[in-house]
Amino acid sequence: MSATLIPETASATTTMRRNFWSGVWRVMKRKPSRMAGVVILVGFAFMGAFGPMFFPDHLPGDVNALTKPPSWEHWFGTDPQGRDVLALVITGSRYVLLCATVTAVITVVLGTALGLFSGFKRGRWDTVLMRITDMKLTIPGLPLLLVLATVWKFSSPIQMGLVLGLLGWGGVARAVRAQTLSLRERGFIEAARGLGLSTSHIVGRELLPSMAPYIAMNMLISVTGAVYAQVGLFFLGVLPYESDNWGVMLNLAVFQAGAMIQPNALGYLLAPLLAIMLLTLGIVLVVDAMDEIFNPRLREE
Amino acid sequence: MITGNGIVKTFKQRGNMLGAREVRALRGVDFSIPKGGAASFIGESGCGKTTLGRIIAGLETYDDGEIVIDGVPMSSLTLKRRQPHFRKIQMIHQDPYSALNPTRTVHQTLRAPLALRAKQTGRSKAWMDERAAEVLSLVGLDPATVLARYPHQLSGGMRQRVVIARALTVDPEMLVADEAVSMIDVSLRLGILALLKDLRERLGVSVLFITHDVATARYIGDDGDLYVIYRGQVVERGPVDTVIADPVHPYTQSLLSAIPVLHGLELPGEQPVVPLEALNAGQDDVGCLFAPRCPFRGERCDTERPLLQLTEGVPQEHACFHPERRSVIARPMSEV
Amino acid sequence: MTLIARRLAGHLARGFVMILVVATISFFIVNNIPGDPMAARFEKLVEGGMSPEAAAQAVKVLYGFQPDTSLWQQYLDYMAGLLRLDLGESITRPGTPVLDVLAEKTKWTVLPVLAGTLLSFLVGIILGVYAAIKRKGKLGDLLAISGSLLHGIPQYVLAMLLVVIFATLIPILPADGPVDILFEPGLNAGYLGSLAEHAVLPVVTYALSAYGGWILAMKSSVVTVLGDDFILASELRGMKRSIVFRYIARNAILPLFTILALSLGLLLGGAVFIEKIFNYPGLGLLLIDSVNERDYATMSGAFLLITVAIIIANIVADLFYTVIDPRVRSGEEAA
Amino acid sequence: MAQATTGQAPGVRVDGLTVVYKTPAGELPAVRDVSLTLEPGSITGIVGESGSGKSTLALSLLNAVQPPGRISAGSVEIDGLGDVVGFEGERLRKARGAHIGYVFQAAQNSLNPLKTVGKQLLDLGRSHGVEDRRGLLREAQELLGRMGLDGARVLDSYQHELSGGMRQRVGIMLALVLNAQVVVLDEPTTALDMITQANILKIVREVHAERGLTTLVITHDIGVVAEVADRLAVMYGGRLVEQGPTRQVLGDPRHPYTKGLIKAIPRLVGDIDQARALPGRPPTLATVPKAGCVFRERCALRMDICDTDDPAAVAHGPRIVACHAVKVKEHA
Amino acid sequence: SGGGTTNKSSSGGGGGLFTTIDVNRPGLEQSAPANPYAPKGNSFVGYNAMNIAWVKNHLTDPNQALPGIAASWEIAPDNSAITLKLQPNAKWSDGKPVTAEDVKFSIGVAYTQGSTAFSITPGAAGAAAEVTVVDDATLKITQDMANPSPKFARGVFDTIVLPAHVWSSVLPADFWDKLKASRGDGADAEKAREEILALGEKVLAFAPPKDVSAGPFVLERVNPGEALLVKNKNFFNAANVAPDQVKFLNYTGNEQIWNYLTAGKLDHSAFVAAPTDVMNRIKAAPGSDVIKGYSPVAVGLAFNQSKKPYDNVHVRRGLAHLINREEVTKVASPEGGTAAVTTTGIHQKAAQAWIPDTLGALEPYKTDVAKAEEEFKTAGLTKKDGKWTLADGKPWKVSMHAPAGFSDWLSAQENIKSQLIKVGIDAEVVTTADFPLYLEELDAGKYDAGFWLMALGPAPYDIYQRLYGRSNGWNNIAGKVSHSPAGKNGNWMGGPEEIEVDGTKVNPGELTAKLNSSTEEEAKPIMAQLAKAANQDLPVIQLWDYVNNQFVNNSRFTGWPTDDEILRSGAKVLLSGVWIQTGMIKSKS
Ligand SMILES: Nc1ncnc2c1ncn2[C@@H]1O[C@H](COP(=O)(O)OP(=O)(O)OP(=O)(O)O)[C@@H](O)[C@H]1O
Ligand SMILES: Nc1ncnc2c1ncn2[C@@H]1O[C@H](COP(=O)(O)OP(=O)(O)OP(=O)(O)O)[C@@H](O)[C@H]1O
Ligand SMILES: [Mg+2]
Ligand SMILES: [Mg+2]
Repeated sequence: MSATLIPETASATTTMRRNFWSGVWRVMKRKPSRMAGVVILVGFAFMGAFGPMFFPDHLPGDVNALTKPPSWEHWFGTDPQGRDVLALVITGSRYVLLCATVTAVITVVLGTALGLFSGFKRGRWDTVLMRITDMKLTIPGLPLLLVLATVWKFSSPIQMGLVLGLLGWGGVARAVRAQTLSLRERGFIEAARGLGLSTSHIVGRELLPSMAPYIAMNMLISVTGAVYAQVGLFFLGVLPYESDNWGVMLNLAVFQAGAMIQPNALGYLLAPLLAIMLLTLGIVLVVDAMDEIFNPRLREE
Repeated sequence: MITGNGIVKTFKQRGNMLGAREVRALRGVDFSIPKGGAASFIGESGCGKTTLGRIIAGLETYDDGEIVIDGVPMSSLTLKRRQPHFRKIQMIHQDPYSALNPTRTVHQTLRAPLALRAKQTGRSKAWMDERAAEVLSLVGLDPATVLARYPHQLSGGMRQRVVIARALTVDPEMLVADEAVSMIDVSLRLGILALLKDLRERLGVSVLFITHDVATARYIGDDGDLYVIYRGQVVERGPVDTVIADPVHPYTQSLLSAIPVLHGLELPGEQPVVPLEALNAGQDDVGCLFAPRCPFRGERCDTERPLLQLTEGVPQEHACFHPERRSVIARPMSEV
Repeated sequence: MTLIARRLAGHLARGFVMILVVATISFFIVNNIPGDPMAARFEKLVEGGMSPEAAAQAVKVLYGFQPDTSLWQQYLDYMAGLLRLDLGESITRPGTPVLDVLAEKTKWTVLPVLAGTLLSFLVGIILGVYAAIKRKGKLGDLLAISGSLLHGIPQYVLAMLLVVIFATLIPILPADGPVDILFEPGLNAGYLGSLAEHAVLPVVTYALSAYGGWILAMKSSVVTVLGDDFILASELRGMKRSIVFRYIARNAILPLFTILALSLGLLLGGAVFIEKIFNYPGLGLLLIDSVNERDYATMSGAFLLITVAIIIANIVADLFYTVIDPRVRSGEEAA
Repeated sequence: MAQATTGQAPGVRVDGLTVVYKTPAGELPAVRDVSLTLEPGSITGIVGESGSGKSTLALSLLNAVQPPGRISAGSVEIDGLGDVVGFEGERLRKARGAHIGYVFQAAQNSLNPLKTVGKQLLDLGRSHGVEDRRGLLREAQELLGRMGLDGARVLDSYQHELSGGMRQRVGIMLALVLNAQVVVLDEPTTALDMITQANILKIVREVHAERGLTTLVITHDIGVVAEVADRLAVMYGGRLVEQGPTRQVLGDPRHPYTKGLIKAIPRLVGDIDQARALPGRPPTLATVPKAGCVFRERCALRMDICDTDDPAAVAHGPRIVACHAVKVKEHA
Repeated sequence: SGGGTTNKSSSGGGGGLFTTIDVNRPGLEQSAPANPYAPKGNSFVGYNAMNIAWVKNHLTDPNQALPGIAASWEIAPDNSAITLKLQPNAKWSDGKPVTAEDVKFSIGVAYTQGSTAFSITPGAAGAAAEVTVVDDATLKITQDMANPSPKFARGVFDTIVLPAHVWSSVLPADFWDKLKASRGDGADAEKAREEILALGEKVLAFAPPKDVSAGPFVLERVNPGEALLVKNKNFFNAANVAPDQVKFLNYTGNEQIWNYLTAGKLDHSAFVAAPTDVMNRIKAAPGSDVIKGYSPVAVGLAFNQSKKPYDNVHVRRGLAHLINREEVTKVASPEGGTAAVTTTGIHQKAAQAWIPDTLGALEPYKTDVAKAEEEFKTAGLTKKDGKWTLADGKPWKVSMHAPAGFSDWLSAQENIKSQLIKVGIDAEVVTTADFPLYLEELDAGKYDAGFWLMALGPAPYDIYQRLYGRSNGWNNIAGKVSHSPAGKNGNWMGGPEEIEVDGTKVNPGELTAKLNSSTEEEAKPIMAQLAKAANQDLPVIQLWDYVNNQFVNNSRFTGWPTDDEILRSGAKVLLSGVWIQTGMIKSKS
């Protein structure tokens, strides 16, 4: 009897897992825009991970084709060094996306952990943590970054992401705490406590999955936030120059190539702008599906 | 056997800087529920029923008093050590919709406590699955169809059964059912009540029933005690049928009088006590807590607080200076 | 209104602590900044043809007052100054208190931010109501998606696009500073007109970048309120549509006012990009410039002011809620 | 028991009413072919479980079914007003409140949280062209006083300052203040505790009698109906399966569902073990059978015909029952 | 956009509004004072602030100038004194005459700022010793001959003349006594110097209630972002001043100027780097023109010779052979510079004047991969898998530094990187947040290689000071030269103390110091020696020589100078102001 039961339940969990993915598939299929969003995001992920491999470490420049408008050869034209703008966008995506990923991970992990802890423990810890969070939220991010940029050399995307992440967890922590507090009041958390289930089970298996859509959404949103912030800082030119980066491209396009004045460099300006907008679009479209993916009821409807 | 002595609970709502507001939810409650027995708490909204239930289930701390579970006084243990004892007491929530995690299937929901148990007792995974099926069958659900479902795919009644099944996974000694049927369709209520009754009989689980509805209390445990709670104090306590038939506390009487009469099947009671106006929290320093609303108030009531006690000629304990039996509940037509 | 007074007192106390904390942070960050204003000026002079020796001396004149006191002493002085609302003197503007500099710059940030935010707020909530009512239809979807998208696009991207389109390709609007010098300042049509003309692009950028957010917020707020029982109840009591609409609007807008106050506070600091791109001499530009010029005093002053704005916005938002929402007013927390 | 005193109360005749909701599975009826007469000056009670269509039916009386629902067939004739189903726009709006008062299911939250009761009352008056604002306020205060409340204070309160019972009374006041003669109360006592419930029921009964109303009380709790209603209708799966004078229906239920329901109520006295649970569970909009009797899945008396034919509501004297088995028994 | 102007005066050569921009000073501020010394002050030298005279960019003579407040001057043959004759009818805009006392007062103020000729540092080269008012319009200034400088006059010319009657409060009555005291040694002198420096702060912070100008214009008002100046009727040459009004736009960045220029908004602007396409558009704007002049500056890639492998001259030479300077210039600064022909440390034009005979004999370091590889091999570098590695087999990466925001330098380095990578040398470009930090880190020896401004003419000492001065270990204090080893006292270049030139060992630092006191003729052979030394030792690879471009527009005003020796630019002086006040600029209509 028991011998037959084991494989059965094992397969039950796999079916369940398969059900989850087929549910996700269903949710995605529900609106074509979501599929488009997924395609875009997958595209960006691919671009960041593998894109640079298709190009030499150092992009060759053509001295005879400096700052050229788009053509068949160069879809978005060339930069003032005669390099292909599209290639620059692709190789530059790694920095941007890596940084954004680091930011998102830190924001979400830190924010979620603190929010959960605070909401779950309540009492003194909660008060202290939330005071800190309030303070953090009060300190304006961008100006702080500007001031920080004078002391800190953001020498790698990881470091940059680290700083952005450390600056960004406040909102998530606050929201996760609120969610935790409200979920805490739900019977199922209390029941789990009454059954003597461990805190790690309660947090990991009961609370987190219920907040998953929320956390996932925050993750995606902090990706866009990180992209904007770093690209913006590079654009302002307050960060040290980094040859492969969208923000640097924008900065150079405007302040070096004069893209706002002469159409030849417009491609140089528009390419990173388009990349940013496309990424935003992808994220907006996918965020739209988050709720339905993580909520079994909506998923299967 | 679970007993409580003088349980006191005061909620301090943290106000802004200028002092806290206190809510005295329980003011020294004694209770005792024998193994396999039953007890019911009734009282109007806000009287502290849920708070007491949660304290008994170990989900809430208490400020004073003692709870003894199977002879072990809880005050002698650290908070952590109390847990295994309190685990014997499981709470069934009022709202089966929120009592189950919407992101987890019934299987997952049952598995978690079973896994814990399996770990403690060194049992196998197979046992877990067996046991899951077993508890589901116990509550009258078909494991095959229910296990893989999410809560939203179940009806309210089924959900409440799953909640009970989940409580059964830890082999509890007592179930605390806090208005366990009030959110369930009328035609299904009795099914759940019958299940609880059945579990009492078959598994020897004692049931603590918290409700507005005295009739359901009677259904679950007509051999148990009925506790009438008023503003955190037990004002009358005795065997269910006695209290229902011959209430002596004016509060119990108005509570019972408020139960609608099924005209056509029943006739109104002989001496109904007019239902009271809604409770407005009043002073609580001196005198009988109920005095401000009491139609039979005497002078003493304003200066002295009556304690729960037995008096001569009254079979149940009560906290009233003027106990008087009144037959307030409706009588069946057939008896007339 | 003791509740309000009590809340205000609490807020002020907390805000005060907050300001001290931020001031401390910025003091220590700023004191760790490598590269000092001396070197910056030194090289400028040398470039300008001065001999290095002479340049060194000239620089010493400018920064001769650099205190030799310990960091700790400097910190205490700084904090003591703060308490007297003294932020020190701007380094690149000898003799000018930082506070005066901030005062002059603030108006150029506040006006367009205020105009842009209010504009976007108005347009956004109207479209938001529309999006909520039509949420099941294509149009509602379109509004929501376009709202999210606009909400998502960074300000500087919008600003650049607007400059490219309206100042470069079809040069019909200025993008260089706040006003044309040829008009004498004052209440004359020319000056005001010029002010308005120059404000169009920045204001539109603020408005565009914010209005998506308002649509989304208003939409979700209206949808929530529409689901509230009292709306249906009012209809069933036969209330006039206009009155019911007012009920919906008032209840839906309420939470948005809080966001409005907060975002006004935040925008003071967020104006960096727009001011940079449109050469608006406000706080954001001041911050960038002082960062570039290593004008410590101004830098931390601007940073502090931006923080204070946010703190004040927080307080205003909260008090506003207290005043307008009877549930909070009577001490009970709103859900 | 309250009786109509004035005689001017209008009667209401619901005829063949069907209300459908649009769902992913198509338009499904939540109320199907319901006919019901509210005698002038009487209190009629409708009992039914969650999802049986009570609220939908109640809303239909005001032609206020919310999208995605709509009334697809039938009529609601109100004396002195006409068929409400055909009403639209201003005419419909004026009928609501002025002729038909509605006490909302969740009366707890039926007030605008940002306005005092008095202000909302004035808004209501303005909506219905009441000139005499003083008179309106006086009337409201009187009504509230009648229900045991301090009228002036209540009018000056916000929703959150009132307790559940008080809010419910305010809801009743707002339904009556414009002199509506037909009043619909949807679950007036749900979420209130025993004592408050008893008070509200008492008020409903008294106000009904004093003002000479035609009242419809909707509830899932048979006790509530038994307490107040003259006539009782039992709803199941969108159908009225049985109706008749309260005492008769309770004392001698005909329909197997009514019987089961009454049996399933534990009682305070008598043999507790007589209580019997009803097997099965109530249908939802999606699981209501398309053809045949809605109750057959749970019915002990199920016959072949039940699977195919929807039993018609047949009158037996003052009582109407829709059951094949009952008919068979009568014929037998 | 015209309209709404407020103004009155319309004398002179035709009238009209002149629009220009001060690229050296971002952020016009409303509240800033009309104080030429305030870092953000609203003083526009050449317009509403006058120098004693306007220094020119002569190829070899640092003391050439156009008249300013001084109408003429006489320099003593031994360079020990200069006698100034003031403009006979110079007046302040408030009608008071400009007197020799005003000038003396201004010199006093200049002392507090420690400007070149008026340094209070004991022993400073070219410092003034005595200021004597000869009569109302004549002034004599003598040089402290303890450590004389050939460009003493230049230092005097650069003095801004202030209205003493407005500014009198900034200097105490006993100022000149104090100054005298400060010249000595000991504690009293030290104290006096400190007091004078403290006065400097007061000067910087001084805010005259309104602008009192001796120049062609007076400040009318400032907006955030724009300043308006109107003609000064009392200006001595007012009759020949063409515009009625001058509008200063605010400088916020190069791209903004491109924008103005392509729109034809500016009548004149100093040069800002612009990419070719933008340049073409600027030139295409109606009336737009670029006039070119000599600018005694060049830029080079400087090495930290204490770092391997740059300690080896062959490596430096190899790199010089690899870097195509033409291409670098084309990418980075097509308009603003001409590719360096040789790496002498002198601007090509000045080099032709100083050392015409030597030039031809110098190695030009033409691009030649073969030669480069030979040099590398000589240096012990090896090529593995197409990549050059260090002698010890470790990888070699040429790491070039530049301050962020210096777009032409960055472009150049990116291009050099490309060129090097093409031939198998790994390279990278690293930026530093800003220029001050860049200099600080460069100075601290943190970089392998970075861009370095050099050839700062016209004074020969200044030219070589950049190569063989403090940054290479030689400190010249009060005429005494000492050498610090690499890594000490700001010696980040770490070059050898002696270089063999034509068979003899020379000490380039000492030679450079000698230039500070030699006449033009004495200087020439020394220059030749230094040029050879620099060319063979290559502490810096000279990349391009700057060109002094000025953007002008002929649509509203004409008469722009065409000759090569435009005025000196780069200091605070606004060239167009000087052109206008001399009457050179004419209104078109
Ligand atoms: N966490 C809490 N914080 C503050 N006060 C509380 C808390 N929980 C309960 N109370 C207060 O304690 C009193 C008793 O509450 P409790 O929930 O036990 O009543 P109840 O009898 O269960 O009422 P109901 O019938 O409405 O469920 C009430 O006045 C309630 O407001
Ligand atoms: N907006 C809607 N869309 C789809 N189905 C609906 C909607 N509103 C109600 N229904 C369905 O119509 C049926 C009747 O609903 P109704 O609210 O009338 O029931 P009820 O008897 O009032 O129940 P309750 O006791 O829960 O109030 C239910 O099955 C419900 O699911
Ligand atoms: Mg409770
Ligand atoms: Mg309902």
